[in-house]
Amino acid sequence: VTDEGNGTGDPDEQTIRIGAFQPTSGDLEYYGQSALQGFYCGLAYKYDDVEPVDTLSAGEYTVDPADGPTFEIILEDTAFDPDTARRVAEDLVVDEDVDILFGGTSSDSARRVIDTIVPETDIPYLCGPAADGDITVSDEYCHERVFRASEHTSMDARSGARYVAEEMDISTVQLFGSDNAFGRGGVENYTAVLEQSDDVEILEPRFTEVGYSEFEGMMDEAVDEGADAVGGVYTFQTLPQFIGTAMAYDVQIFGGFAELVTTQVLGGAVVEALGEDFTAEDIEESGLGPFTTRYHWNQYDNPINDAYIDMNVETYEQVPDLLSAGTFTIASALVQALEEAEDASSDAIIDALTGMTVTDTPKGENGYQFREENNQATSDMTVAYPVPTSEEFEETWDAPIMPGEPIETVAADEAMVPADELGCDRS
Amino acid sequence: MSSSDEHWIRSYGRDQFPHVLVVLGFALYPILLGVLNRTPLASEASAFLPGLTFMIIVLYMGLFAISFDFISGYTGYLSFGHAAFYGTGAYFVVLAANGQVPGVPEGTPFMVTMVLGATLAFVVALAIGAVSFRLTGVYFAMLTLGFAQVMYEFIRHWGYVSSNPTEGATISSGADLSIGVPFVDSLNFAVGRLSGDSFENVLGLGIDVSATMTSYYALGIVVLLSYFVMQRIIHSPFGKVMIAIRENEERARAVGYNVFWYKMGAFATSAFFAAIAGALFAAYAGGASPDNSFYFLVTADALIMAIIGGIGTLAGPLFGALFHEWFEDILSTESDGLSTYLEQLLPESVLTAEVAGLTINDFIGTFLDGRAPLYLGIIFVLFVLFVPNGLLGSIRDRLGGTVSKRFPAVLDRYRR
Amino acid sequence: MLLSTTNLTKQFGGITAVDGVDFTLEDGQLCSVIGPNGAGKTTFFNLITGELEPTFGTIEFDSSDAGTVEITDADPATTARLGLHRSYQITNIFPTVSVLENVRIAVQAHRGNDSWRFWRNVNSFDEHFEEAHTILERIGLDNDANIAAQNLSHGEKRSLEIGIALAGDPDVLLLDEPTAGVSSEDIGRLTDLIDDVADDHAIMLIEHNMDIVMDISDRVVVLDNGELIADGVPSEIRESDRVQQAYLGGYGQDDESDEPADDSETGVAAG
Amino acid sequence: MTIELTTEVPLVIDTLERLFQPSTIARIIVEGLGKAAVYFVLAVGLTLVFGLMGVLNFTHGAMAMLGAYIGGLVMVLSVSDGTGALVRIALFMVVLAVVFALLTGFGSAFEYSLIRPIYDRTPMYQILLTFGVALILEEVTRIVVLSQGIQPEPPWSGAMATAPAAFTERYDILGAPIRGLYAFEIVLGIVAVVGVWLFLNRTLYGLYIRAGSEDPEMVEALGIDVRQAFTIVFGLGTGLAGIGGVLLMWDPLWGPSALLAIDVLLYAFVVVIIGGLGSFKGTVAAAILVGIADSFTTWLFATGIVTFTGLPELTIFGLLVIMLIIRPQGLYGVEEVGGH
Amino acid sequence: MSVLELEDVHTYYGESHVLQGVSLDVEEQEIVALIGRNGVGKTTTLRSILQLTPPREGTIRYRGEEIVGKDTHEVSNDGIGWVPEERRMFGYLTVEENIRVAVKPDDDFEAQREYVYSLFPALDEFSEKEARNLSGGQQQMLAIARGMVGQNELLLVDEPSEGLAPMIVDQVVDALETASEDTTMILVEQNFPLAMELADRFYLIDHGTVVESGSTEGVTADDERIRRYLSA
Ligand SMILES: Nc1ncnc2c1ncn2[C@@H]1O[C@H](COP(=O)(O)OP(=O)(O)OP(=O)(O)O)[C@@H](O)[C@H]1O
Ligand SMILES: Nc1ncnc2c1ncn2[C@@H]1O[C@H](COP(=O)(O)OP(=O)(O)OP(=O)(O)O)[C@@H](O)[C@H]1O
Ligand SMILES: CC(C)C[C@H](N)C(=O)O
Ligand SMILES: [Mg+2]
Ligand SMILES: [Mg+2]
Repeated sequence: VTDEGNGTGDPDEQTIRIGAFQPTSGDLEYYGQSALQGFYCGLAYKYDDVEPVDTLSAGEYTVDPADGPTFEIILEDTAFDPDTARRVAEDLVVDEDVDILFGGTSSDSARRVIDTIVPETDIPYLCGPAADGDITVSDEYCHERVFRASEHTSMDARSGARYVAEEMDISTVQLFGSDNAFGRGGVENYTAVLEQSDDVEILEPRFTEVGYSEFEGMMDEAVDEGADAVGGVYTFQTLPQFIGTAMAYDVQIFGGFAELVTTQVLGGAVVEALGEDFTAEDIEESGLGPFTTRYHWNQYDNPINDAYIDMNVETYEQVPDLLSAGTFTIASALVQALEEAEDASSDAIIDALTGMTVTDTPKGENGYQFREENNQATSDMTVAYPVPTSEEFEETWDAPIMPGEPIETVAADEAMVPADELGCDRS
Repeated sequence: MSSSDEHWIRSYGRDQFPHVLVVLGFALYPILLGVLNRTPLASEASAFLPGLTFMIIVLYMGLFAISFDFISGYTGYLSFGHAAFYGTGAYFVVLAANGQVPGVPEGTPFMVTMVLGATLAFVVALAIGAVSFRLTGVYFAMLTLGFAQVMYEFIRHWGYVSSNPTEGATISSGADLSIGVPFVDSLNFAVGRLSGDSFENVLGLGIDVSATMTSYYALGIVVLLSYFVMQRIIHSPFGKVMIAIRENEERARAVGYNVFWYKMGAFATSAFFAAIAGALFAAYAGGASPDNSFYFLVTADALIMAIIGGIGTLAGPLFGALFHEWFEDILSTESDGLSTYLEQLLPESVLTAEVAGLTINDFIGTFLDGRAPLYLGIIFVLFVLFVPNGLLGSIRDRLGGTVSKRFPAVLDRYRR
Repeated sequence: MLLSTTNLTKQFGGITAVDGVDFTLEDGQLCSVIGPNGAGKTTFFNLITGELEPTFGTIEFDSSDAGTVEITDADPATTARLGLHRSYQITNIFPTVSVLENVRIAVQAHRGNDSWRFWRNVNSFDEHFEEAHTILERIGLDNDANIAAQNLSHGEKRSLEIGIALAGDPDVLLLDEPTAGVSSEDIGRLTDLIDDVADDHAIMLIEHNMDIVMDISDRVVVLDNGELIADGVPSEIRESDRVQQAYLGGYGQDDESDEPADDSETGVAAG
Repeated sequence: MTIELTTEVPLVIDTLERLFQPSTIARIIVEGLGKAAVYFVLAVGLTLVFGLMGVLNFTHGAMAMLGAYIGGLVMVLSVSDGTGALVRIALFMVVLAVVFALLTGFGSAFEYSLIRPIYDRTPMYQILLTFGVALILEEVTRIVVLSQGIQPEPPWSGAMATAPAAFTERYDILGAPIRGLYAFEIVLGIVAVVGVWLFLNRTLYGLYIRAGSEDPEMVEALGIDVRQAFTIVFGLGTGLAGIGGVLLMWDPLWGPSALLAIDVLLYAFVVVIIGGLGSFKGTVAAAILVGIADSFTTWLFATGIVTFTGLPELTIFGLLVIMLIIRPQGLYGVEEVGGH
Repeated sequence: MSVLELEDVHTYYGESHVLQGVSLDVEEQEIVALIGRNGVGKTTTLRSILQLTPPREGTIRYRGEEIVGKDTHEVSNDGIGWVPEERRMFGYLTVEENIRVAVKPDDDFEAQREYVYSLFPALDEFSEKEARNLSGGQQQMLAIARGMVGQNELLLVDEPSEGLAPMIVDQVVDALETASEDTTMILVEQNFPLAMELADRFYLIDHGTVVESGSTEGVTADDERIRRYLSA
């Protein structure tokens, strides 16, 4: 790890090799790109004299701030495929001997890497924006060298469920989820919270294949059983079919607000149901929402966020997206760690990151804080209804709908999995 | 009678000569790469030559494709469900390594579990064959595909393999799988790029053997042995019966062959080696998932490799695999490739030059990165049209032709 | 008794192709089976070799190495290994492999477990090759040994048909119209071949070429509509009115007077 | 394995009770027929090309995919919020015609330029060629679609949105709420059956093709331009695939998506094989069988009696395996064609 | 003017040079026999005329018009019919369907079918049977029938008597003779006497070239010219 010069001494002369692996090709390249946008902006924000890297395709990039170490970023493409992710992560460690791993967009990829790569090396792995809760919640995956700033599905679920349970008058909830760790994990968390409120009944949750499209029968069943609210833990591959069907029923639909691509698709479903020129009211009446959001540009109002939005629009011609806040933060945290640490050795970085309160984050100063137990950064979440995209953002947010004003902000400690429910404890 | 003994020994020797060359080629390749990387041609090399990691894929996928060819190319029965056996081998070693296979204690040497897994596949093949060999042609192909897909669905939802079966199972760290002589540590070499063994300054020659190289050679040995076993069978009386079945099953029966059992034997054998390939893959990759083992597109890959290499020529599929992975490598950005190369080579001005509202950069991004399937499709079509007998097949034709040439006509049974 | 059938019957849907045939073949006999097209001759062969299963009736075979066995429901492979080998009316060979391999693979079939010796190279079984070559010489295709069987002309393929059947070292050889499409002059050679084979094999011969039939048969049986309507030495058959109107249609009566049957006429009413 | 099929007797009885309610039966049958209609249209093109010509056409799914996207495009461009149901249906018919014409042409060109040269080779090579072309078609489609800012993987909801409300609404049949689209699909299915039947029985093409797939040389020698016949039939097969695609465009269970390239192909194969190669009757029967089986398992899954998520896949391939085991040559296949 | 003229025709299978300059011509209404040993190129000659294996050199004129390079179906529609050796049934088609394929679309199918059945009653019996289930001889009849229903002006017949029982052979001979009243014919026949009986003229082929030709009047197999090439 610590190649010459990195051992000790003034960080400014050091070179930090960051091995990044994200999907930068194929249908889902957008995910990788928005993750990278966040990371690059995070780095650039910390130093006044550098710009964010503006190419988002695989290759080698150097960020060399005057008053900081030289960052060499080797970016490999995963094409959103776990096997490729594993292979390239391996390449990065073995062939490029990087000091730090960063990446993992699909939770499958992240978990594959944690399973097969992390145990065999001793460098820190900055995981994200993979959103599966288990990565930091279940002891199967959480690891002292794996840090995640990105918000995850359990947080969606908890903050969403809490709001549903407390603020809305519903009696019976039917939960749906994709039949994989992502879906099952999410559903578990919804259930966990909803169970606590005694005036909400939860029906046996139903799981389906990713991309399943025949929800009608199941919705009929649910309604027969008296469900007046449904939640779906799905990615964009299934969400549109699910929402599309659910909107035809007289039920409250809740879940997590997604990133641009899914929102486009979801928007499509909304247009399909409500016609071209719908209003915020139409949506609310149709029972769609409210949704929780991990981060959206218009949910937070603070100088850092403003600067970030400008920087992002400046460089990438779009507002920062759901996945970017977490990666912005992890970059910012890394820089902070290098500043705090007396040297750039893995151990030093790991020590510095552990339990760190990250100063510069899109959710405001000290907006994220790493938990000792599982190296997951805590942060606030918000709840908002989808609204038609306003003129202001037509250029920079290319979807029919966007999150409206937050109707509620869920404090970090509310949103996180309570310590006593954590599968792992490293503190 | 000695005279003709010599004769066939000599001819056997002639058979082996090309093999020697090929084996040498594979054996020296890593060294060649190493050397090239110290020359000015380094970037070209890493852009246009298959990296070692891809060569390892060539080894196990090649073996899989060979096993596929063994049944499909020589008996003419297309085994569209072959991935099922590959998957069986892969999952067996993974589960065994995690001590999840009843009766197979944790820590059983990989060599042993590999053979056990292959034997299991052998048995499974007998079961599937018993039903499927009542059919011929497309019906046989579809039935085997059917079985494989059912197994695929099963494995994807079988909670026992892991907490998250759709994603597959990984070998718990610590259980490093090594290839060599079981129970003789000095003759065992752990595979895997990270968990594998590496040797510095081997025999004091100043040569360092990385874990990757170790894996490459270790897998190579197994693949080589498997190949020779299958090659032996093809050149044996049994192999001739396989070909006779391909040529005219009815007549083969009429001259006294109980073709059913010959087909079963061939099918099970090919399943055995498919499983070996799967086991090697799982050991090297540290796990397996339904989609990279049991899924029918894995069979499709073997099919492509077999065709490109030359179906009905045992070694052909290996070259098919080489070609296939080579392409994957050049077209993927993994450890550099064409697009990375271009981006480095071409000056910024060119890259950002607009051509019909599309910069070269966009072009590369859209049409090169991760678009290997597109170009493989094109290459594949060209092969089918112009090199029908595949790489090796065509070469052998030049040399007077062997089985490969005779494959056509055979699958006429696919018409009815 | 070498081969015998009792009440052998085969029905296809409506028609009865073979109808209660009782037939016994003795050692060393050359027995021709004649009859109109569609009489059931080929079906009769198919029943004996197991290509078809009889609707009723039984078949018994006295195999040189297995003794007397009932083979009524035996499959073709079994009957072949017991020593019943046949050639086909419609050419049925291994098209894309060499003429030699066509015969060799048939030789290998009756060499016990050789075929399961997957660990040995074929080339180490010299005796297979020698036997194959002997047969190729016998059928006059030795020069074409290495060309692909499908590239033979029709007549050459007919010879190969017989070669493959011979290679099985049969106790009984069943030949289904071996001379069909063979040029008249080669018919002579082919007939000699059959005659020669007949010395050490029992043969059943389906043939529409009456000269051959009358010339080389020890015995002739006639099928008509699946029934065995006549059985005897050639001369008897030739005279039998029943056979005359069922099949021969005048053959051997008037043209007797014309010219003495000589080579030039070999092939009258043959194909 | 997560098949949580509880076997407590009461539950089984309860299941049967629920099954034998008229509403359930009605739902299973009507939906089943609707699906059957779709399956038929998807498979019939393959029956022509695969069953008759013996060319296992791997591009079939890709062609359906093209049909779906082209159809979707035309609809999206021509339909606005205001457009009434009838106009939409009329447009749909136009689209059907257009797509059919386009793909028939495309298919013929494809056959003429790429497949014709290799008929003299074994069918194997035609399989492989079409397989390669399928790869290319799918990839290119993905690139194009993506470049238009449409996700190729989840169905293209924009196109699905153009369906008239009457189709997405659900009507009460014997107490079972049934989507209007099913009726439409059943009608189109019947039209397709009749159309193809007429083609096969009122023209000699069916005969020529079957003969040609056995011995093209002989057919040529009888004065029939068998190559041209193949081109025409292959074109029609492709055109039918396109129509199938258009049908999927409005179907919430499918919708335009790059995934069609594989999904349609697999379903069509299974239907054709279950029906028996080259048998038109068989294809109809198999489509109905698969359709009903599908809607039945869907019901089982919806009611939560079976919660095994792999059920749909398992249904179709399970059906295939069982069919081939008990009746190797398929429902109406020729004995010898299947096995011995 | 002669119906068909072959001039120095050379035909190959891959590299093997099978027809090495065949020249022959056929006059209106006559039956011409091609004789020769197995494998000399008789069938290949017929295949060359039909453009199934187009000649590499030489010309073939049908009614004065060059047909080399035409498609087989065009040649066939010009009125050249074929009765192939080894029958070439469409095995999975019924007897009736086999005939249906052979009858020209614009022709009266019913009539033609009846004509065939009157020629070979055996076929009538099995009209619904798949051809592969016919006996060898029955298939041969069907093959000949197919050649006769195609409104052909020139019929190429390859070994018609193969596998036929003596009585049937007589039928076939009659059939061919009737047909020949308004059809010209090239006949390949191994049964030498039969060939001589049917044909007006003969061409003797050996090693891919015509070595003898002339009227069949009184020609027997022991005729010196013939014997030289035929007898082994
Ligand atoms: N597989 C079958 N299915 C139905 N009918 C059949 C089948 N095989 C033969 N037949 C019928 O059985 C009868 C006898 O056929 P077979 O082939 O035995 O005649 P054959 O004596 O060999 O005639 P040929 O001398 O013309 O070969 C014929 O009418 C034929 O149509
Ligand atoms: N498809 C083929 N490929 C290569 N050679 C062939 C092919 N068909 C025939 N031949 C060769 O061409 C020569 C002439 O064949 P052809 O069939 O014309 O002979 P023929 O005179 O019809 O003989 P027969 O009387 O046996 O039918 C033969 O030597 C044969 O081996
Ligand atoms: C009867 C025909 C449909 C058979 C055809 N050869 C096929 O492809 O199966
Ligand atoms: Mg017969
Ligand atoms: Mg011939």
